[in-house]
Amino acid sequence: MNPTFMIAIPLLTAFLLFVLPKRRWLNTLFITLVALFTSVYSIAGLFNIEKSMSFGMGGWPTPFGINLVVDNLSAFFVMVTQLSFLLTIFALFGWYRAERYSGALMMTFLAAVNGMILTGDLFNLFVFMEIASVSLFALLNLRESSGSLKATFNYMVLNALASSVYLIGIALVYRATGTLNMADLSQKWGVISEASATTVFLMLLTPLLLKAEIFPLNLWAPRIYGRSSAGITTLLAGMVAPAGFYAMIRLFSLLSSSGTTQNSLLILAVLTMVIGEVVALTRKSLREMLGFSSVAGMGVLLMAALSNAMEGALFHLFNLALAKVVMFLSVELLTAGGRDDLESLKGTYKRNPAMAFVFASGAFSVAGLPLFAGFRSKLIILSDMMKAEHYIITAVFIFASIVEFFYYTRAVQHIFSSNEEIAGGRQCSHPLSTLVLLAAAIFIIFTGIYPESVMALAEKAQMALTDVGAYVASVLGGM
Amino acid sequence: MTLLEYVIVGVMFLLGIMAVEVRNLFYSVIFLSALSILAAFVFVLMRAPDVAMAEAAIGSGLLTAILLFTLKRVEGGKNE
Amino acid sequence: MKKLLALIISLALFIFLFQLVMETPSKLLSERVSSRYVQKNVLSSGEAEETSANLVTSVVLSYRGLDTLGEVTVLFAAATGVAFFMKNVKERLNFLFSSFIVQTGARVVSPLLVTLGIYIFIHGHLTPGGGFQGGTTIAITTLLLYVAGGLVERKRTVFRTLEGLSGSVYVLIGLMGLAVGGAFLYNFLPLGKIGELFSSGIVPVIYVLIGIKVGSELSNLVLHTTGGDNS
Amino acid sequence: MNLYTFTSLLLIAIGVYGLLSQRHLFKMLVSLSVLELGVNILLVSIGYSKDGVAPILTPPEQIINPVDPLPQALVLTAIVIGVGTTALMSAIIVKIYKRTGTLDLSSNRGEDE
Repeated sequence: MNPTFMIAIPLLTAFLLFVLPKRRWLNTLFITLVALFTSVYSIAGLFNIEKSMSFGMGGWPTPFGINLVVDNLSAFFVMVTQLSFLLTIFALFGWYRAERYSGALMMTFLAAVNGMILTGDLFNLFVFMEIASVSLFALLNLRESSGSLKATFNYMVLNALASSVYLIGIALVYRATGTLNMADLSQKWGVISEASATTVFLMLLTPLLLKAEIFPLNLWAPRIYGRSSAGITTLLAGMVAPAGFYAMIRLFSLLSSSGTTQNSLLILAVLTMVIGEVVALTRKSLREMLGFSSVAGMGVLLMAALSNAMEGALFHLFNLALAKVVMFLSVELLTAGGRDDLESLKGTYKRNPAMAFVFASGAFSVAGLPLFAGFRSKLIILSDMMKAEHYIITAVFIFASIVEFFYYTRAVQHIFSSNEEIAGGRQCSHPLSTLVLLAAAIFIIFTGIYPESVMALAEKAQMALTDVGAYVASVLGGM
Repeated sequence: MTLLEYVIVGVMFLLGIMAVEVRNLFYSVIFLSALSILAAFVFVLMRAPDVAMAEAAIGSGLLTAILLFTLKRVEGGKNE
Repeated sequence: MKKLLALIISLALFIFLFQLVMETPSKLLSERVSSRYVQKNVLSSGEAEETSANLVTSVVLSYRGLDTLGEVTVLFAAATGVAFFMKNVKERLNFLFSSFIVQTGARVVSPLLVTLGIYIFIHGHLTPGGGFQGGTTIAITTLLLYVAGGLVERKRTVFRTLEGLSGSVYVLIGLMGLAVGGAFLYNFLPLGKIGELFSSGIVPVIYVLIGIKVGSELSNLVLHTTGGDNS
Repeated sequence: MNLYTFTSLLLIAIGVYGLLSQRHLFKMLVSLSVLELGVNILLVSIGYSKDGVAPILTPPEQIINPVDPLPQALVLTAIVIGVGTTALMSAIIVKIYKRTGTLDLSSNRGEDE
C-alpha cells in the first residue's frame, strides 16, 4: 500500500468540493466514496505488509526529505481510525447532509489524522496535528451553543499552548542533533544529556498527551464531550485519541526514555483512569458519562502500554475505539440531540430498539462483560500485567473496571427499563445508519467470541513496535 | 550595531508587556502590530529575509486587520 | 494577587527555559541535515539536484514539500472554519472610509499591489519572498479594496473557486510526480540552471499556485471576518 | 546563547504571563500571539550564526557560511499556521460575544446550560 493516497485523496476531495457545483448530495457522495476508499485501501494494505516500508516524499533520501512509514503498527492504527470515520459518516447519513464547509473540513481532518499516523518526521507531525485540530474546532460546533463555543475556545487555547511547547521542543532537538527525522533522531538521541533529554522528551510529548486525553492535559475533554454533538465527538474518541496514542508509543519506542519518565507517566495514566471512571460514575448526562469513560479508556491504554501489556493494549484500543464510536453514535440517534440525562432516557428502547441494542453491545464491550470484545482484551491486559508483576496497578485496574461495569450496566438498565409515558413516540433513524451500526454491534460480539483475527493483527503490530532496528533500517536504508 | 540590537530588544520587551497588560484592547492590538514589525526587523538581522517578509505582511498587516475587525464586531470588548 | 502568581510562574518558566537552552548542546551547521541542502547534494551525486537560488524556497518546496502542502491546508481549513462560523452572521461591518478620494486611491494603488504580489511569488525561487508573501500582498489588496468601500463584495465566490482550484492542481501535480518519478511531489520538470527564471522544475509552478491559493484564502478570511456569506 | 534567543525566551515568558493573568478572551488571543512570535524567533535563532549570510545563492559565486535555511522554512510554516488559528479563534470570539454578550471569563453571564 502506498500511504501517499491516504493523505492525497482526501485532500484533493476537500479542495475539489469548492470547485464542483454546490449540491449537498454530491458532497455527501464524494465524502462517502473517499471514506470507503480509504477504509478498503487500508484494510487491504494491512494484510499485505511483510516488513516496515518507508516512502520518501519528493524522491529525497530520508533524513533530508519527509518520509511516510508503513509497518504493521501504523497500518493497524490507520485501519482503526478509518473504521471510526467510515462508521461516523454512515451513521450520520440521516441528519448530516454535508454542506461544503463541514464536508471539506471532514476531508482535511481525515487526511490530517492519516498523516499524523503515517509520518516519520517530527515537524510534519506538528503540521498534521494542527490541520486536525483546526478542522475539528469548527466541526465541534455543528450544533452550536454558547456552551460548545466556550468549550471549543478553551480547547483551542490549550491546544495552541501545547503546540508552542512542542515547537520549543523541536527547536531544542534540532539544535542539539541537527535532524528532525524520528528514525535518524533515535540514532542521535544520546547526544543530549540525560537531564535535558527527559525535559525535551516531555515537551515533545505534551501535545500528544493532550490529544490522547491523559491527565492533567485532558481538562478540556469533559466540556467538549458534554456540549458538542455526540456524532462529532466520535472523531475525537475514535480518531484523534488513537492517533495521539500512536505517536506517543512510537516516540517511546524510538527515543529511549529514562525510568523516571516512564514511572511518572504511568502514575499519570493510572490517575487518568481512576479519575475518569469515578467521575463518570457521578455524571447524570449520558454524553458526559461517555466522555469521562473515554478519557478513562485512554488511561487504561497508556497504563497497559507502560506496564508490559502492549499487545493487550493494542487489541483493547481496537475494541475501545469501535465501542466508543458505536456508543456515541447510538446516543446521538437515540436522543436526536435532545436531553440525555439518565432519567429522560428511561424506556427509550421502545422508540428505537435497534439503537438501544447497539448501545448496549458497545457498553457491555467497554465494561468487559464476557462474550463481548472488551472482555477479551481486558483479560489479556490483566494476565500480562500479572506476569510482569505489577500487582498494585493491577488491583487499581480491577477496581476501575468494576466501577466502569457498574455505571455502564446502570445506563443500559435505564434505557431498557419500561416507562409508560414514553412508549408513544416511535422514532426511526435512517435505515442505512441502523444497518451499519447493527453490523458494527454484531462485529463487537463476533470479536468477543472469536478474537483470533484481530488479536493476530495486534500481535503483528506489537512486533513492529518493539523491532526498532527494523524501523530505523527501513527508514535510513539508503544511507 | 550592537547598541541598535540592544535597543530593539528592549523596545520589544516593553511592547510585549504593554500588549499584554494595557487595558484598552485597541492599543493592545496596535502594540502587537508594532511588536510584529520589530520582530520582522530582528528576522532581517538574523539573515532571514523570507521570514521577515512573511512576518511583516502577515503578522503586522493581515493579523492586525483581522484582530481590529474582530474588535469592532465585539464593540470594543468592554474590558471591565 | 493572581497577577503576582502569574508573574512568578512566568519568571520561573523563563529561568527554566534559559537553563534548558544553555544545557542542550548546539551542533554546527556542517553536522546538521541542512548542510546538504546548502550544498544541494542530498543524493551525493556531485551535481546540483535542486536549482532554486533561494535556499529557503528549496527547503520549503522541495526537500520538505509535504509540510508546505499541509501548511496550505491549515490555512484552507481555517478559512473554511471562519466561513462556517460566520455563515449565519447576517449583519455586516460598515466602517468603510468610502470617500471619493479613498476609493480612487485604492483603485489606483491596488493594481500596483497585485503586480508586486505576483512579482514576489514568481521570483520566489530566486529572491526572498514567495507564495506566502506574495499571496499575503494580494490579500492585503483585497483588504484595501474592502475598506475603501466594499469594492470586492461581489467577488467572494471567485476567491473560493480559485482556492479550491489551485489546491486541487497542487495535489494533482504531486500525484503526477508519483506517477512519473515514483514519489509524491517529485520534481519531474527540467531543472535548468541556478539563478534563471525558468529553473528548478515544478518549484516556481507550485509557488505560483501557493501564491494564488494563499491570496484567495486570506482574502476569504478577511472578507468572512467582516461578515457572513450572503451569496 | 545569543541575544535573539534571549529575546525569544522573554517573549515566551510574557505570553505565558498574559495567558495566566488575563481573563478576557481577546487578551488571551493577544497573549497567544506574543507567545507564538517568541517561539518563531527562537526557531530562527537556532539557525543563526554570528557571521552567516542570508541563504540565497548568487550563481557564479559559491555561498560561504550561510545561516541554516531549515529553521527559516519551519518558521514560515509556523507563521502561516499561527495566523490561521488566530483567525479561527477570533471568529469564535465573535460568536461567543453574539451569544453571551461578554468576553470576560470571570463573569459567568449568559451560560445557557
